[in-house]
Amino acid sequence: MNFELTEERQMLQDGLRRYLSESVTHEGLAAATESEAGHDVGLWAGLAEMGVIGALFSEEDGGFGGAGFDLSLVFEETGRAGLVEPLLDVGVLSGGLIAALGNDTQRGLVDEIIGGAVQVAFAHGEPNSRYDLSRVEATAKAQGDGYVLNGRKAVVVGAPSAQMLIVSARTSGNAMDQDGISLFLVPVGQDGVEMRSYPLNGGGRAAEVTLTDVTVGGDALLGAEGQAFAALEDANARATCAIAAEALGLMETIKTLTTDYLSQRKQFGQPIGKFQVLQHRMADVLIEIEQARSAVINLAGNLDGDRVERERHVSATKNLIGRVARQVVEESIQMHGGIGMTQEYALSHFAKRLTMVDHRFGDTDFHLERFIRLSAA
Amino acid sequence: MNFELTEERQMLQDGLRRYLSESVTHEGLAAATESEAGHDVGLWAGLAEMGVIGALFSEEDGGFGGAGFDLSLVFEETGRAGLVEPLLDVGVLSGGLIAALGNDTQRGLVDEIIGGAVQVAFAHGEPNSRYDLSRVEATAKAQGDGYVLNGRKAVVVGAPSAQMLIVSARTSGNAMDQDGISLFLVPVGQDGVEMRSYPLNGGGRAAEVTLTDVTVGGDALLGAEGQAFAALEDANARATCAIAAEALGLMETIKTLTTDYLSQRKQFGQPIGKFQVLQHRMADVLIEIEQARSAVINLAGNLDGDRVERERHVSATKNLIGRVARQVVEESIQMHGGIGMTQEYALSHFAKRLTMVDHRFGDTDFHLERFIRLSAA
Amino acid sequence: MDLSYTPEQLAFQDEVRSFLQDKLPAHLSDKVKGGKRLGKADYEEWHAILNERGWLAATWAPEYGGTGWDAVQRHIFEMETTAAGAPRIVPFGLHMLGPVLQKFGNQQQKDYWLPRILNGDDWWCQGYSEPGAGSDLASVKTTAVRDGDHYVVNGQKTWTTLGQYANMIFCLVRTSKEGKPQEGISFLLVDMDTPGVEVRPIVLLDGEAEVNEVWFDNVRVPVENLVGEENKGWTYAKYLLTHERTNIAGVGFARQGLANLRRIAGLEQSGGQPLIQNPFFAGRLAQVEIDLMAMATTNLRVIAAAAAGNAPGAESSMLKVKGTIIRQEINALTRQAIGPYAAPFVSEELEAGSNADPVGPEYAMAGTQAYFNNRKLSIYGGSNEVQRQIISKAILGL
Amino acid sequence: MDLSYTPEQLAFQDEVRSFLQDKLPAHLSDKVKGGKRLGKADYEEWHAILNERGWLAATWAPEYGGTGWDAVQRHIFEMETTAAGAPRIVPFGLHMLGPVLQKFGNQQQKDYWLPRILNGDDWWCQGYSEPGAGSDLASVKTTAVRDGDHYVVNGQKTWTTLGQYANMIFCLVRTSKEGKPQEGISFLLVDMDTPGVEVRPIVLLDGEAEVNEVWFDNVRVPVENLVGEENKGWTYAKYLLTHERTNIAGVGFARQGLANLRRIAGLEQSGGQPLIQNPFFAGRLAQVEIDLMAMATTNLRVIAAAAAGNAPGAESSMLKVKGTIIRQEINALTRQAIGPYAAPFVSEELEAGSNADPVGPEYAMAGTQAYFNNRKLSIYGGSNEVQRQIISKAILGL
Repeated sequence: MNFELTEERQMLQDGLRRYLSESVTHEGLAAATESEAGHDVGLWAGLAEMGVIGALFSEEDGGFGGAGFDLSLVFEETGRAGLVEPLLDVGVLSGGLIAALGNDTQRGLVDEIIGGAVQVAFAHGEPNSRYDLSRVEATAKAQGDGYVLNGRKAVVVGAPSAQMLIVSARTSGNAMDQDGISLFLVPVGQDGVEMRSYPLNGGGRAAEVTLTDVTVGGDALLGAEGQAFAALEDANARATCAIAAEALGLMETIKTLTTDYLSQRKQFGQPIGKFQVLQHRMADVLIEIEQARSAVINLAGNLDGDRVERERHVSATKNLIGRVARQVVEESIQMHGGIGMTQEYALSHFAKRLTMVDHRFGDTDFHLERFIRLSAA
Repeated sequence: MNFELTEERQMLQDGLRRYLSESVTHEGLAAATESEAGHDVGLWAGLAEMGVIGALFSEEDGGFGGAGFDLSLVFEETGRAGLVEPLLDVGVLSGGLIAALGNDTQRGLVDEIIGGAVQVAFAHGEPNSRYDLSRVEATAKAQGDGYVLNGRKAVVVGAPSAQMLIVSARTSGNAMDQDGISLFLVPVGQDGVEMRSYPLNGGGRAAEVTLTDVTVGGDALLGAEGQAFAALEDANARATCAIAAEALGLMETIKTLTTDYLSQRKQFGQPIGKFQVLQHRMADVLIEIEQARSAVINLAGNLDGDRVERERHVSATKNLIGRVARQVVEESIQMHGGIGMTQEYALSHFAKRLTMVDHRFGDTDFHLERFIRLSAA
Repeated sequence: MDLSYTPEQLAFQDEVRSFLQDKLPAHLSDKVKGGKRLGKADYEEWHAILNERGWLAATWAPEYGGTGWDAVQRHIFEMETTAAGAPRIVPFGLHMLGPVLQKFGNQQQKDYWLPRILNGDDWWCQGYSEPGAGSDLASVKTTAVRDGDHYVVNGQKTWTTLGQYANMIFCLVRTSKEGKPQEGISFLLVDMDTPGVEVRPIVLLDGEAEVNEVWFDNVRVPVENLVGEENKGWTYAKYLLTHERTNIAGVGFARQGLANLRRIAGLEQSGGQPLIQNPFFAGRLAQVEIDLMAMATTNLRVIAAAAAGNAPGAESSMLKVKGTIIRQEINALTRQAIGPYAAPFVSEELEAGSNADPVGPEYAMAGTQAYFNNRKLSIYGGSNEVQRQIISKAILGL
Repeated sequence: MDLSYTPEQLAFQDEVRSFLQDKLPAHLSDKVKGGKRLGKADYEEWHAILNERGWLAATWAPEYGGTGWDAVQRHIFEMETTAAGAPRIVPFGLHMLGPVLQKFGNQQQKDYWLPRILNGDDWWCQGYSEPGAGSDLASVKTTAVRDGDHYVVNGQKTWTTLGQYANMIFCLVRTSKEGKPQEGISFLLVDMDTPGVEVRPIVLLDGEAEVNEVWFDNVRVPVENLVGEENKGWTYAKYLLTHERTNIAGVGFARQGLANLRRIAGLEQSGGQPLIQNPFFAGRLAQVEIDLMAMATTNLRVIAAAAAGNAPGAESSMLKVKGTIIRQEINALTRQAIGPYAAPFVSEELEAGSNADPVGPEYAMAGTQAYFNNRKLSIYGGSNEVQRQIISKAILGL
């Protein structure tokens, strides 16, 4: 039993924290969100150079990490900084899927991702799929050696800055079936791919992607036809670990902003942190942030366990993170008062980003229900 | 729109409050609970004499009240006093059922109940029925002109002091069917009726009742054979109104005990009510008690409405009362500290009695689910 | 005890309903129901319609052009207008300044300003809060120094709602530094076209610039714009705040929000069934509906007491806290119901008159931003912490 | 980062498990699992079994007969004994007085008292709290006045757990009224057979008389029973409190309670299906299980830090608060699960050795009374309010 970071991870953490605290600014985040691509080219290059993208991949995949505790370390730091780059989408989701399913040629993309040269976005969710991982209505019909793709993909985070998409589409079965889902590598410039880019609450950009008779070759297929679900679930587990860790980092920064504010801001002649009511509510917030930290550790430590145990932890952690996130957001804004609601003050960015964590990979209730189902199994 | 009591009700409230504050003592409640009958003969006679039992019945049934606001008035006062007499069981449940279903002969019992001469307990719940009103497994088989009853009845409140029982038993259908439930008047001394009497958390007594080949005549049947469910549901709605009002009264007394304690008790050199944390938590408790009062008013005012609207209010009110009760109990004990846990101090009686409200006529979750079902209908 | 309206009240309710059916423009109620932002012209249009009918000033005495309604009538009017999707009445002139002028203004001030409020000649805003003061309103730092026939005003106000539309602002200013903080405050009316007044928008986390900072740099205000006596402004300020708390429970808003939430949860699909059929979601929705049923009755009890002439005390603080909790819970559930489409943030979609094709379902953007925007409910108008303090003081007296 | 035990720790776990399998008497674990009340003989029997194995004093140094275990070993021992249904170790002599004597007692005191604790020659109880003091421990009013070779003690202690079994009590007494309240306190050992000591039971709302008042009327205590220096008792008292907080999170109890709850919810039927399949109930149960999963890891993090030599600060307060909330929620859900049979209150059913036929299901009585009894968890050992104060002080420093 050991909760200390290895020396290498400690160095990565220190370096990353220093780099982000020097490079990420409130204005820069807003500018990236305003830009059509929704990301900051310099920051991305910096992350690649530091090996941060590589830390998300195992050595056999060309990286130098890839374990649950690597993910949690990196994303806690990006969360602390409020980073809006699509690191989770490109690194954990798309990169992870290519590493898991790709043939030798396709796996070449992993090196390009690690090096920062290429961004691949993961176009999976659809307007009606909500959080149901197997709900895929986009279709891929075999045609000659290749396929013709049709469908709509919703809120594809990172798509506006990506050169390539992984598109999930159904080669067989019905909308909710786990069997019959296939993945395809599709360049964004491909004929029939249309994108509508927009900014996101909490920063960064996504796009609605429409696929109209998009023709791809057989070499675009990632993994075996119709058999993508297990890899999807695995990528989803890793992404949940990453976003939970990011949420933890966001909470840590909100905690610092709030305790600083409570100590400095005076009202009725004394620091408002002298008011016992705020002290106790802050104590409850701190307790819950420790719970969130433990939940992240639990998931990170069980990412490589057997499926049911891993997925129970996915749902337990995401449920707990969702509850704590709401409490942290609402209490921190309330304790700040009016200033906490202004866009100019840093809290608003962190609070919005943290709120949005519940809107990806299943919300609090979705995972509570899932946890019950998995526990009964 | 009018939230004032009529002059008559105001007089009843004043008189009852005065009578109970003079007659009910912590020691008397404990003694009644310890006694085999579980009630105080003198108090019961006093209530009858004041017309309190009669206030639970309409004029056409020989009473002088019987509306929802009469029930809520009486039971708020018995709750305030922490009374443990089986007034709800004898007056609202049994008396109400006899008044609703009885033939002329049987309805003579109502006068005796109002006069305080007779107590009838309602033996309906069973070891497996939990809160399901139609779950009746006890059986009544026709034999000659009469019936033979068999079965077990659970937690029959007021049975130890009753001379007569109303027993629900199935004359047809399966365990959960609404059709096929019949009610019978059975003297407690009847052959085959066995009773095990015991005290209750929060005071008073109940009994487990076992019926073994109990033979009753056809004149024991209350209402039409197999058709009791509608009357059961109606009686249950009125009983829920009564117990909700009782809960409100219990809350009011706990509020007084707690605010007094906060004002008087000193710690760290000042009244503990000076601690802002306790002030705010007490404010939340007060808000919720006002919510509870409104919920009781809502139910009392809708007791004579159409069935779905009435039952929606039954479930809404019982759900809200259950939640508030838990908060009031737990916060009041916590704010009192150790003293709040001692049996000697009055709070313990009120807190236990209030806790037990959630264990009759359906708990918080039972009614939340039922409210959803009724709202969707 | 009687939960139903009297025949007279029912008749009044009918009257309001048919008025709304006839006179409320669909383009306004569409915006309100769709959660779009309303512009100055929208508010002015609705004010004018109400004024024509004599229903604009519900809290004013008839002698000043008010309705003379009792608390129950005002409640009925609020419920009906909210349910119909009418724009809210901008409160600064009508609910705040008007009552203060009627009680404390001199005859000239009443004769001049009150008709202008009704006719929409002036758009008033509120100069109460200052940076760093929060709920501590008595810590006014903006100064007004007498100089001949004028006061010279210097300082800064903040959280000035809709100040960007206003030509007039009523302000708390410090005219004396002696005694307790409450004692040197005066109540001053300032023309915002006077040189030295500057309005700067504050963008909130939902992207909206509804509130403002207002700066005063040697602004010269004629002494006839002083309301009541110099240094007695705190009394008028507190009187105003009691009027701010009209409809403090927000029952109508909550009901409208709940209906919208129910609609959204019927449209969203989760696990192959409508979200509203998911037991957890249905449970949360039912819970808040049950709370609202009780709170609506608490509200009626307070209104009935007010109609009978009893001044509400801690009850209005209770309504504020519980009303806020309920509305914010409805906002949170709405955000939750929206699902992944809560993420897109296309501010233009919310602009009145925008024809932008929504990114997700039409309700997504407004529902999500309402969650963020309504965090303010528990902060402004006396934060919920301040309300709890009032409640505990009333019962504990400590 | 590694969530699993080392091979050595796993081996130790096995050792504890087989010891429990061999040596824990079934009649004791049956009582514990059934929620029956344990008597003096039960505790003494279990203490003796542990003492024979050398495992009684987990927090003592080996030189005094302790185990010398590190924090992880102590945790493993606690988890295993709780899971097996072993009686708890009565903490007053072993976890409270023992460490104080070892650190602050003189040689004679160590030589005399420590072996007697291990051998069960004395049953100690705690004289800390006084009526009206609550969490304000420094407001000690019980006096000890020096008279020759004795102190004469007068006053009253309260909440003395299991004082009815005790022959010895360690007390905080006031030996000086000068300076701050903390400065005049001494730490005294009192033989309860001395004339003037009286023990009176306090019945709690679950009907149990586990705690007592202890009265002192001119009780003469030999001066050699003073621990450490006169007027320095506050230092020793605080040291003792840090040891009281062993196993503060109560993870083992919570797990046991959750397993029991799951069992009950599988047996109870609602609407024709097991209660555990009811979505609301299943949701509440899952929620607390998820909280417990996280809290268990928080606990391990604190233990790992302690094993590495770091003194826990506000973390143990966090564990106290969250651990309490979780256990009380499990208690509340258990009471809820029991349904109508929560009402009967037949105190005899809970007595060890009672063969009373239970009124309802065998779990009903114990489950309901545990809800009432465990309200104490958030009150004693430093109330949760005191813990929150410690936490906020640590981070805000105000």
